Amino acid sequence: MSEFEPKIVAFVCNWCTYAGADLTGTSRIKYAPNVRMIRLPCTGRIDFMLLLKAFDQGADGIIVSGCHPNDCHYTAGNFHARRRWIVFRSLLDFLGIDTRRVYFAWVSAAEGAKWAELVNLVAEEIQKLGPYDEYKNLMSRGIE
Amino acid sequence: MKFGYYPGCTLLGTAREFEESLFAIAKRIGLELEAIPDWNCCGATAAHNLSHLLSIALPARNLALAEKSGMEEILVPCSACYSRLATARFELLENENLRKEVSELIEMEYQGTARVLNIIEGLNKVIGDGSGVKIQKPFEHKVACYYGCLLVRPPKVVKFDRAEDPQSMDELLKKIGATPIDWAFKVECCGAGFSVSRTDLVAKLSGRIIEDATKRGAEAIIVACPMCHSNLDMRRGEIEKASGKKYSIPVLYLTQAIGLAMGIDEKELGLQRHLVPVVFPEKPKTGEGAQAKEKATEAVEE
Amino acid sequence: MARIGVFVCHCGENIAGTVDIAKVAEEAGKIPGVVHSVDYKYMCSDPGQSLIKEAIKEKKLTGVVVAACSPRMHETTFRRACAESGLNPFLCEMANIREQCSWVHEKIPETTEKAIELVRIIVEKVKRNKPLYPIKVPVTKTALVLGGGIAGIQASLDIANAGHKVILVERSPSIGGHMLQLSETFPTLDCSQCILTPRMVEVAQHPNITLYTYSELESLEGFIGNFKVKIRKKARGVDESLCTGCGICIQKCPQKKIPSEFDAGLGKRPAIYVPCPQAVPNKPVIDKAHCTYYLKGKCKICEKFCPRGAIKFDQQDEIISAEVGAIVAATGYDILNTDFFPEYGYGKYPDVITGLQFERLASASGPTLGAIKRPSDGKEPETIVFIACAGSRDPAKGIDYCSKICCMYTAKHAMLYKHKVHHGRAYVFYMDIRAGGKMYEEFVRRAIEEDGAIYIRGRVSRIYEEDGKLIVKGADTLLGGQPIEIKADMVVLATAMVAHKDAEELAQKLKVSYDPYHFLSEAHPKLRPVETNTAGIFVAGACQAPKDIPEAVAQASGAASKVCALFSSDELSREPVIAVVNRSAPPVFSTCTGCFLCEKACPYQAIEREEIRDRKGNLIKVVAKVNPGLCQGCGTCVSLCRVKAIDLQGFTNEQVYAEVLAL
Amino acid sequence: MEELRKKARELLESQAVKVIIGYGKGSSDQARTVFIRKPEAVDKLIQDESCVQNLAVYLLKPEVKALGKPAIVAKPAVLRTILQLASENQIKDGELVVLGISPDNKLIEFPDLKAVEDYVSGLSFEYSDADKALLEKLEKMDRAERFKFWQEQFSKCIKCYACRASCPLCYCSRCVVECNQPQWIPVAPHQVGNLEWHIVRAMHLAGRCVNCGDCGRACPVGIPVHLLGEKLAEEIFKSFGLKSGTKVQGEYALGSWKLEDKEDFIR
Repeated sequence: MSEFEPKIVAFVCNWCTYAGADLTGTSRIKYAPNVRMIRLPCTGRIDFMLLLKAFDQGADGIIVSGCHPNDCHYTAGNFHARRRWIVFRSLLDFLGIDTRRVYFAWVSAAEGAKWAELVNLVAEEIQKLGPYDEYKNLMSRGIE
Repeated sequence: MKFGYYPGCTLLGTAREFEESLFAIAKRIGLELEAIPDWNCCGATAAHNLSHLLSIALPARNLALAEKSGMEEILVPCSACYSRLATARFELLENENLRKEVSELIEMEYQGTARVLNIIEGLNKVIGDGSGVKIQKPFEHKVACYYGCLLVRPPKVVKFDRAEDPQSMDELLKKIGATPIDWAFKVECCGAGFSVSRTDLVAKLSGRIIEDATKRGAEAIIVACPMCHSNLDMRRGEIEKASGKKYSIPVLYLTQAIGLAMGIDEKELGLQRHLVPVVFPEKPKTGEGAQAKEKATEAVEE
Repeated sequence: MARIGVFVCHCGENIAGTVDIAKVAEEAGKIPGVVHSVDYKYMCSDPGQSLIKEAIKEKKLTGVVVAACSPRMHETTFRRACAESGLNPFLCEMANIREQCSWVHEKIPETTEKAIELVRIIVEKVKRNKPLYPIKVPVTKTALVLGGGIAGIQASLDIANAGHKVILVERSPSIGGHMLQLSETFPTLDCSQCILTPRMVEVAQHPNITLYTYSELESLEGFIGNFKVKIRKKARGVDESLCTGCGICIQKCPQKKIPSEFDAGLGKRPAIYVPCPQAVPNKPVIDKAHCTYYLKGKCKICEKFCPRGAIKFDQQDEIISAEVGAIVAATGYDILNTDFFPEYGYGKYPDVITGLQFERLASASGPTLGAIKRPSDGKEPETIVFIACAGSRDPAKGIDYCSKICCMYTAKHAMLYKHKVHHGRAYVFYMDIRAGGKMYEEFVRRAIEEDGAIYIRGRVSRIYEEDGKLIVKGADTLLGGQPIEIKADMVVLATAMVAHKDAEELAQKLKVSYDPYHFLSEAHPKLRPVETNTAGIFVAGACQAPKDIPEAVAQASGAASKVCALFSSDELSREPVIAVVNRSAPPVFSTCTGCFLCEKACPYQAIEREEIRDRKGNLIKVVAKVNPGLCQGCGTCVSLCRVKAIDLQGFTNEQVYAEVLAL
Repeated sequence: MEELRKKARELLESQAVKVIIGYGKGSSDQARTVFIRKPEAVDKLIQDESCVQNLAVYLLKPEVKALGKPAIVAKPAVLRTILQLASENQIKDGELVVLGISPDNKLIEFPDLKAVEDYVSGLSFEYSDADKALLEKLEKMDRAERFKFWQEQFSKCIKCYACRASCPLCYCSRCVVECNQPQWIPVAPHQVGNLEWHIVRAMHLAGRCVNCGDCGRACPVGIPVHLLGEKLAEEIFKSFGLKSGTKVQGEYALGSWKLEDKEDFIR
């Protein structure tokens, strides 16, 4: 592999991060094109299974992002999400899954620049880590 | 009970009687004080005017040393030292970057487990419920409790008592038989910041404190701060010169007042070090033997 | 089989400048299920929309994907276009290839690749979209107004005058609120009672308004358009239907030394009382905490003298149930607890009073009949010091905010004092003068320039008594920070306005959010100032934040117009993006296991319990059910549900899963 | 043991309950479950170290429910399960009789579930020494080693779902693995499917699992699946101060939140 281009999947809430990423666009701030966004109403809606499925689909890095605490459009969805992530991260780490590849962030509707910085940072870091072969290899191994 | 102990420079110098009286009562109420090994200047007065970092790093080193030797509570009798240590602790816990910067500077980590107690807090922990202290000669005087500026301020840092109308020393003094007066100068400025450069201001500011205490019938001013003490006691001459009045009201550290109530010898409490003699006005004989006799003894000793 | 149409927009050069549009359209056409894929310069233009509408008909499309700007920009536009062509609008989605693609990347092949993938993701979603229909909720056209101060009165009258029923609940024995206590009002100095009492009478006589005084909200259930409330009507000890308000009982009551709440403690009242002569309703209540009969078991003098036999000592609290469609919270404010500033000696020195107490002193109906007299000895004060920001703008003590009205009423107080005591001296200590408002700045200037109030910019550090005078120590920060000392006869504190002590409890009953100071929160600080984040509940007046009379009235009218708008149709229509719990054929009925762990997680308390019974009425199981009126569609419950029994319409598991699999 | 049999006989004779769910002698060294419906059969009940299974797993089974009101022999882990099931609205006060067995094999009677809660609050629950050692060993490994360890374990998984069947909290009417629209988890014993199955199970039990250890014991190929529950219970207690199965109205860690929950991992 000459030049590894990481595949990054972002799960974002509609009201803050998706709007923030729109602002990145209207502000014409450039960032790495490797990211694919999945829009959900709220971080509370982001099922942990979706993250696993993204790895299944060959994602090298994942971004999960929503409203800052107290900014949630639904008042508390992000607080529920935060708890879920604390537990989920702990489990992934215990199973030896590379949690460095899962980025959690609060990006508000006003933080267009932060969104661009975040994507660039993730792209750069995942570039350094290389493709997530460990997980991808599991896909190719069927019944042994 | 055992506390870590930070004497600071004043308690070894001009306020030697503060330490003497503290030690005198400590050993009688079962309070063990262990000085922080290799303690250094708290940085009061000068450091925070020159360098914010230095003003935090100096006390931080003391805190870190205390923590290293396993102290959880450090008694800091001098209000100025207390203020510096408490401020440093507050800022270090609030600001992670500062904590890193300071820990590099002092080459030690401070986790925040070692906490700072002022003299009232410390004594309250030991004798606050009235037990553990044997009152031999109740301190039956009208007293003006003078807290000064640093003990209760700023409230978000010290989180101690009501900043504008503190009560804790009054409560403690009631326990030894004293009657605290209600007055408005509890936390007024004594002029300590100008104690060297503008003694005329000190005379004016401290003078008003003494005037009000006297006018409201106090027989003694009780302090918890060496700076307050030196201004109210040592500057008495200048105060009198500025106001043209004579004031005989003595100024005692609260540890001295407690010591007297416990029947400890005046010398042990360092009363002789004061410039204003510790003399209380003769009480009209009420026929209550004990009280009258106590006053009599005191008079003789003077 | 899905028949999806993909419409790729150039947005002029905005998208086409960096993305190879033709390639996107071509690749989109290859996605299974896509039967139509075209591009156009401006999809949102009329001809662009026509392209979509025609294709829906001609190609019998079952779904539409518009690859263009952000759905936050034009989703509504394209969904409407689809609807006009007979396609359910929720079968249309947008792929955001502008804000999140062409505008943020360079003109490189990867950008086009990304655009194609974004389209693929949305196509896979749309294949699984289901037609959705707006949710209809019936509306009960009665409003509940909580609080009978000026805001509550205004809101009630506005709604009632629009022809809707109103239930007005006031906690104290009379409506009128704090405004009734005021002497004159700034900046016109018209008498507060003179302008307010006609409104109070109007409320009492309005055929559309049911007034419950001495009553409180007990509980609230339900949702917008369909609230069920319980109101506790506290026992007055007086039968209102019999009482004529003659007032004999009040005169005869032997207990006369109770500090009057209405006079802010400066006057006295008996145990059976009306707060003031203008009270509405003019029916007394018995103060059980002070009445000799309730305390000692005998007296009953009022009962003996009542010509109508209206005194009912055994009256019990009554719970009144009602159904309402909307609620206006107008519960007002309190003034700061007086032990907040011991340095000012409030409570210790009788001549240190609050602004509200000064209002009563200055009021013609007050305890001194409008003469300015010190509470301690009844003497006319020669010097009064007014302290603005007494508690407000003091972050060290926890009240960060500005109470907003104090600058104005302090100027008014100084003015009223000078009008009554011409030779008197009025000093005002202030931090800043905030006189933003029509004729406000002019009013303050008048107090200073014409009436000679002496304004000192600085804080007061301490007040103490010496030789019968109040020594006010402060600083004049305009004159080089000089300490200043004033010997005053009276001190008036412009005490901070704070939320009611039980505002938090009220907020929890209403399930609306509140700020750290316990003021009720509006839904948006700028654009939705009278709504709360609970649909159907509105705020008016100082329960939301400190405000003066004109602002409170304006907000009340705003809230009233929102209520009227809500009542303008018989049904409410809501976006169908809500959660639903699945239902299936017996014997399963629903895969919901009834663990109800979702119940507590729901931020809107939208999860209810439904009992499933067989034909004989035997309980088979209890399962969750989402109340479509309350659910806002966050989907927190969906991620929580282990059996996947709850799903979110518009973002179903199937849809989102397909999106991920399209990556 | 005699105490228990006596109580069981009383309950059956007085018709207070219809069935006693308890332990009887098994064919191996592990006791098996018995359902005693007649007073004369109570002597089949045993109570000793061989009784390890979490009997609460039967409480929600329709076949067992059909027998009528049960009494259940409940060692501490079962008591916690009962509390957890109560806080999940699966059982209510009065629907069963709890015959508590203290850690030193004494019978404890509970008038209601609140009494169970009070009793449980006084107990301490420790992981077994073997589990503690293994947890410690795993935590000391670096991430890649841990990954390897679990992959080796999961590669043995045959998706028999014995872990699920043995779990009293796996009572879903349709398990998520059986959902096929969408098919969240590949059903075949595929490496990824196996990993995802165990992640899903652990997440679904996070904040609910009472660490009875039955899933680990039930696994025919010896995967220590119960460690996942133990690890997450630790994390949840450390992060949120919550412990499942200790309250009749317990707070579900993933269904609640606090403003001060940690977020040092969120940018």
